[in-house]
Amino acid sequence: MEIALVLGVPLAGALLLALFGHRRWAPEANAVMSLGTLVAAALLTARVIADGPFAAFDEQFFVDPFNVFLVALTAFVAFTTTLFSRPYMRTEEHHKRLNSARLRLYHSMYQLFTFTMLLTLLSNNVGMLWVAMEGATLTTVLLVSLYRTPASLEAAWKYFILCSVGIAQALFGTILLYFAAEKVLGAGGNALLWTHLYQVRSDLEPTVLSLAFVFMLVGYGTKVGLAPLHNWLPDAHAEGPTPISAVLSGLLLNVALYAVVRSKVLVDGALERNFSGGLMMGFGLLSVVVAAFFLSRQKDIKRMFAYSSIEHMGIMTFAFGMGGPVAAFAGLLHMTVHSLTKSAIFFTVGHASQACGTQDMGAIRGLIQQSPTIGWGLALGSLAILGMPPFGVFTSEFMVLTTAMREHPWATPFLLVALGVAFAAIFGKVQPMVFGETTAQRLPHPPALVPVFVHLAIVLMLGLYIPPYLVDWYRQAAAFIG
Amino acid sequence: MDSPSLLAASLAASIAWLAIGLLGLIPARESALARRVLFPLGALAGLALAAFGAQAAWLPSASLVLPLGLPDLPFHLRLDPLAGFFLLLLGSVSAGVSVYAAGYFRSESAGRLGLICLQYHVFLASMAFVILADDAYLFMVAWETMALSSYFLVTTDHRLPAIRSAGFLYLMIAHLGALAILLAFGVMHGGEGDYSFDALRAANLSPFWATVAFLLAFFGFGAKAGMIPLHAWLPEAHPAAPSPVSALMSGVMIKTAIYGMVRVTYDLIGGVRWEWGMLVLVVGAGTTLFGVLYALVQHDLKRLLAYHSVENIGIILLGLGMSMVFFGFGHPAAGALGLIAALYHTFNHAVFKGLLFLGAGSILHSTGIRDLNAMGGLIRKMPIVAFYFLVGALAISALPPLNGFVSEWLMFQTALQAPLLENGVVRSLIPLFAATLALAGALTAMCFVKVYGIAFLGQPRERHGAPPAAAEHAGTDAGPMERLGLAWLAAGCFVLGLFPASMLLTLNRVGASLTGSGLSDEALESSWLWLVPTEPAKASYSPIIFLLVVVAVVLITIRLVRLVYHGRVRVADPWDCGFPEQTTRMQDTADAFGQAIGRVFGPIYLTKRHLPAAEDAAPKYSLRIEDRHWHWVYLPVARLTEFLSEKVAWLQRGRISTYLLYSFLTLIGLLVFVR
Amino acid sequence: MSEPLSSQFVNLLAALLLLLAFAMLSQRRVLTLIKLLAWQGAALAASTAIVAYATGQMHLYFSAGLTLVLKVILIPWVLHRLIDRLYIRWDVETLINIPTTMLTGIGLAIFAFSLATPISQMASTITRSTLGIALATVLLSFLMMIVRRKAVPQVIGFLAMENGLFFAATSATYGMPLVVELGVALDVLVGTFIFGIFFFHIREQFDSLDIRHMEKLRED
Amino acid sequence: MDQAPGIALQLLQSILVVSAAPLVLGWVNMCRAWLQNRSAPSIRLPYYTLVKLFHKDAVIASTTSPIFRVTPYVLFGCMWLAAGIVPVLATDLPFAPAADIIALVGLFATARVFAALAAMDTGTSFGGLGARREMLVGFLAEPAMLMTLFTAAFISGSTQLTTIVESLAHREFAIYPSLAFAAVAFLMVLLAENARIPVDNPATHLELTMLHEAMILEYSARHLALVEWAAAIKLVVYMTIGFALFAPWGIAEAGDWGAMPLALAALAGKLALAGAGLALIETFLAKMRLFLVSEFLSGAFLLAVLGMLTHFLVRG
Repeated sequence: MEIALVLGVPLAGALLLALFGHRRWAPEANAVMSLGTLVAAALLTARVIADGPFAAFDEQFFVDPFNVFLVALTAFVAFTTTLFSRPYMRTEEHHKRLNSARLRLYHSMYQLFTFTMLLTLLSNNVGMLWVAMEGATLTTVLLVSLYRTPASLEAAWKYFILCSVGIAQALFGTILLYFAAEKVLGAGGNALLWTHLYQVRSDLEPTVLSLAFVFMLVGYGTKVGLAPLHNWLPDAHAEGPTPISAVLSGLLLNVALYAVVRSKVLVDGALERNFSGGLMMGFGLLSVVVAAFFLSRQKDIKRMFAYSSIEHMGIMTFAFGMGGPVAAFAGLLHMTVHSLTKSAIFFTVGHASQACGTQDMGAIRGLIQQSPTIGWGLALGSLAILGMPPFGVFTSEFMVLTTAMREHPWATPFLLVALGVAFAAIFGKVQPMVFGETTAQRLPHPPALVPVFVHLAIVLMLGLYIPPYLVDWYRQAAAFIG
Repeated sequence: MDSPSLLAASLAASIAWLAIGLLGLIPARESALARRVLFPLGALAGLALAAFGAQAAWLPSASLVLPLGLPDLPFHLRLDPLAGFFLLLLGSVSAGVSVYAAGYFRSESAGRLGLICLQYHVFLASMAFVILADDAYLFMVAWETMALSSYFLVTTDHRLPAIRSAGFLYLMIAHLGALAILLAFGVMHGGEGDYSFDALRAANLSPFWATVAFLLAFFGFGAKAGMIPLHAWLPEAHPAAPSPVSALMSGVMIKTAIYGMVRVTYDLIGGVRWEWGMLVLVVGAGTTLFGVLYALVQHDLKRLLAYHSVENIGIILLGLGMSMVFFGFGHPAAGALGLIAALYHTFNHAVFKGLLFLGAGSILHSTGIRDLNAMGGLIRKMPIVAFYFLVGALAISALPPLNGFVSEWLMFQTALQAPLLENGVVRSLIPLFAATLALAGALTAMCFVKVYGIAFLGQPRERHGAPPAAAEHAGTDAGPMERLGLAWLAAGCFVLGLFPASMLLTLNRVGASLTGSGLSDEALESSWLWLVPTEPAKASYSPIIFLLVVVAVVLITIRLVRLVYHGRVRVADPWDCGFPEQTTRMQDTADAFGQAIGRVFGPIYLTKRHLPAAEDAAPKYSLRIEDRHWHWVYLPVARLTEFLSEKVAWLQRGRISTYLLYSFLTLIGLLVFVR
Repeated sequence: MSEPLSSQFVNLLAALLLLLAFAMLSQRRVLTLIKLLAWQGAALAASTAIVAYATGQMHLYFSAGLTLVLKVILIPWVLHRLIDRLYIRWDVETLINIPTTMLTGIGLAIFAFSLATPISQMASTITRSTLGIALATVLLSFLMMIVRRKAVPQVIGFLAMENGLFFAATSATYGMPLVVELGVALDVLVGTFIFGIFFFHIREQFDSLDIRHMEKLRED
Repeated sequence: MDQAPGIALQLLQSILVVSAAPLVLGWVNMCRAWLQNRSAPSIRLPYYTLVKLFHKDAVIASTTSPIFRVTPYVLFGCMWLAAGIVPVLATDLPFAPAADIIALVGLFATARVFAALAAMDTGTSFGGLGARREMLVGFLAEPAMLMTLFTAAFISGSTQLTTIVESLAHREFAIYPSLAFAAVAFLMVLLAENARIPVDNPATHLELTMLHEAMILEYSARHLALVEWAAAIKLVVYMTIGFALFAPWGIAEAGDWGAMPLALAALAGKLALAGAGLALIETFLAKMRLFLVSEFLSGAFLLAVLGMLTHFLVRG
């Protein structure tokens, strides 16, 4: 029931806004629908906490600690993003960068995008998971090109082609998985149901599964943004509207990583050696290092934070690759805090670039003077994302680094160099934007900074104290990821 | 109080700091709240903390676990003698600085002062938590919070580009160091994911991993302490910060790095090796000499003081290094002496460097200048500051009977234990480090003659024809709160200098609790008047008697002179060998004072000199001395990073076919790998 | 002949599929490319139908019908309309010359066969020997996307890749569960429409569908 | 009060050094005059000078602060104290443990710092110049002195001068190569610290060369008298330190009052010899360029460190 609600509300929202998305009250409606989704997700979460994992609708959907936590996170960030998008999109309209027809597309697609992400997370059918994931690409590709500028079109085209091709590989992987499962579970719908696959995972054919994992890793990994499959990511983040960058970075990447981790769990059951873990660690490490060195070359503020997302997805992938209760816990925590922090950063970045009229970091100066909240938001957010305690990003990095030092000491020099370079790059660019003499103008609509500080407050809290129920939640999910 | 309640009280004092900081955010129309109430309250909390710490040094250790932090690793707190000693340092120095700050920030607007108040007290509290932390996570959180809050304090005047870049450099190096420390904790792990210090202590490391852990920790803490070549942030950040903050950073914050080094090396890793000690000694000697030599050629007062902090960190490292060598070779009594000397110097430096930075702050506040070349004759405008500054200057120059001398004396005594060592090479090297220390001490004296002579004595200097800035602006001496802060720290210089025996006993207890061995019984039995590191026949020093005799002799002299002398005095213009037309521009400048040293130690400096030509209509002489480490370490690293990032950018050439090719090749590569 | 007739038919159609993939790789004209795509779809539909007949699986009939409607009729028609509207009939340029591409393609096909052989031996389906061909088709389409310089052939390559995937599904496992097939088909359809929209937007902005114009976003 | 004789001795010894210091200075000047074929002034000339200065009116520069007026007393007091610490006649000095060789060096450093500060206090070009040069000499001389003392400390295992003397005087005769190095270094330091040729020329006020004299240009009358007197004491103290380290024969032991006359005679003899030697050096050497001074003193520092190393290398 709650599942239907979680999926139904955004779908209804998409329909509603497809009809009325150009009205004056559309931004509010968007926020209300997202709030509805959040409430539904909260109900779902409450039920999982009370009753434990369950499946529904002929086992096509299921909820366990792993995905319910992502559902809650997704619904929450999707909601706060609508709060941010309200003044942001109005300002964009005010600046004549968008017209009402585009806004209708935007609002409708935003809801549909939320829907596809939630569908990906909740789907028990590995095939449907693929379908929903491709759906997420389709819904966002038009949002990336919303401004219809040459750059945005180029970005959207690359996003579309690369992700579609990538995800086609994941379909091949899914077919191979089905092929292996069919032998154990018999033909038909059950052989693609994750809950069933999980139960028989040790009986699945290892050769096939290792091949399947390669295809799925390349496929979903493209969406995660793992180097060298990441090339679409900075373009799409930089050229789309900022709320979309926020949800892409904060949510979509998580969802894609979720798919990778789900595949990994199955493969680990079938294979003796830590095949999938090794691959993920390799890709994770490569992404971290590559992204770090890219960071220092950036001029566009959103592009820079997009690379930072690649870096952090690399850290998570590395953490999940290492496996074990601590690393998996760290990976999950990092998903949470990265999602919250990065979206908060994009909120402030959005307002900052509107206030200065550009995304060029060389022209954004002295935010703290024009608007202390934007300035502090950006400064604290950046410091948080760079792993400065007492923010929660540090917590997970602490666990990842210490575990790595214990189990894979060879990897730590790379991490050390990458984190250092990333720090120099991002902080060196953020500091002059925040401090100094200002170039910012007053915004026509007061910026929505409540979401920023709510996100940062949660991240701060997670750095100092993780509530017990959240710990249980992470632990159960981590135990299951292994 | 017993030790658990002391720990709880210390925790309460630290939390009080946090609370005071938050109170600063209360919107106020005037800055009076923060100035009149909050900063003095912070000083009281500091005093309380110092009292708790002093008691804790004599009690068994106590621990506490807070229900915060990681699920597997809640916040552990522990108050043992070492932590007690550093709390004493933090509390007592910060008390003086807070009182001073209450007077110093008088011209800030309310909003800004509120923010400063928050950052300042968070900074203090985080230092307290660094000292109290008993697990890797809380330690790191407090450590980085300390860096972060001090970064914001450094960039208080963020409109100046130089201050921004100083802040950036500071936080950058601090963060790199923190990562190294984090990895050091990672190496020291004891069991699955348990990073409480108890677990780290229990962990049994192989010599290789113990050395890796030590090197990482040494790098990480060294970055914060300001040892070469990681010191570059220090002379940039300390001048940039408001003076009370500089005093805290130089006085206390870099000492937390010493705390970390001692904690990790002696306590957590344990089993100190003499090779580590040699490394520390070599780095320490380099840091000492380099710091003082660069200090000598500075003309920005706060920058000069910052380079002296580098030097003093080097001196502390020399003490630590000698201690480690002695422990490594199995001479615990001499090792304990070295540790005591290092810790004593840590405290001393905190007190006199705090005092000097506050004095510099008063000058800056009163005259608006930091450039020594523009100062002069301040002793007449601000006699009280001049007096306290003199105390600080004499103390840092290691002149008896003030406190700087005591710790250097202890260092020399440690070095004189060298004949105990069996290894011939090490044995003959230790005296070399003592020679370094002696040289540095004499150079420091030279430098402070320069500082004091140029800033406070003589006449106000003209600068490029403009009216003497110092004379024009300097109207006022420090206000009452500022005076109180200065007096507190100056008193500290005297107390630590005149009553070293009780401090020695306290530190002996600290060392014994860490290493299980202390000084010989003979050393401990001597009375409070005498400082006896080994046995009375070998070495002793009694500052009180020393001072009394000096004072007595001077008084007798004055009395005797009075007997024969009639007492007539005439005041006249200076004679100056009979040269006519004296102007104030003919006085020595700071640059001139450093120039001789620049010549003697030429190759150490990167000197850029511009000499005017003979027929130049408007002759101009300029001299810029740069830190060679920029060219040796920092710029190559920056260039390497840039080079690599250029190469990496090649991945992203904008062509979609290439991107598809990457995916394709990745896929094919992995498939080949799987087969 | 130990293998049943249906199996032989399927093998024949698989060979045709591979041949078509190679043909597409070497084809320079857009219109012919679309025709080849339609033919590929037809072969796919036919083989699915034969498998359905041979195994009596009803959902495969449905799948065959879906393929026929979507890939033989609807999508080629849409593409036709598009290039009519956009006036792009001219020859297709490639980045690498065609013989080199073909040689690479042959290498890929061999690689795909060697990769698929151990797996197809585990399969129990009558069509198992065609898995290698399916993989080869996927990889060849991938190669085609890499070497093409214009937007439309790239999309055609993508659609050909989808064909290969469908073929893989039928050959290895007699097709995916129906709901998944439907979902995938929906995605492909929506994707094609979005591609269509994109063609217009790109054309509007760049006056050309040459993707060389879209190399501005880069690190320099 | 078994320490009473010790205290009395200590007082006696320090008063002896203080009062005899101008005499030694006079002796050195006399010897030098003889060596230079001049007719010698009276050996009591320094006393006459002091008396004369004490009776003049003091002139104080208007630009100075109290530091300027305090410094002569501080200098004098420091030197007096030093005279009390060094075992000149006997090793039985109850106050000696209050300050060992390190403190002694610290005492000299304090005096130097005050002298330099007072010089800068005048705000004149020569004052600053003198202070700078003095510190330039000091920063090398001071560690060299310390290292010299350390060599002796390593040999005797103590930093107490009294213990060092007892230990050195009572060891069976042995040649210490390390002490030879130390002795040369000490001699160089002595010349530099007491503003003697070749480092400085106490007899000139030539602005290009003067070091010590440049610092005290503004002093007059009683202040000047105290400064000059302190300088004379310093010379004697340095000489007696040298005797204690390198020629400790004849210094009376604790409680041995009978040896006192002998000690007094030995001291007089040694001072006379040393004064003559000093005059000889000053006659044969010429003053160095300022920047050669730093090389000269680096040499002293190096020799002192070498002496210390030699101690370890030779021992084992």
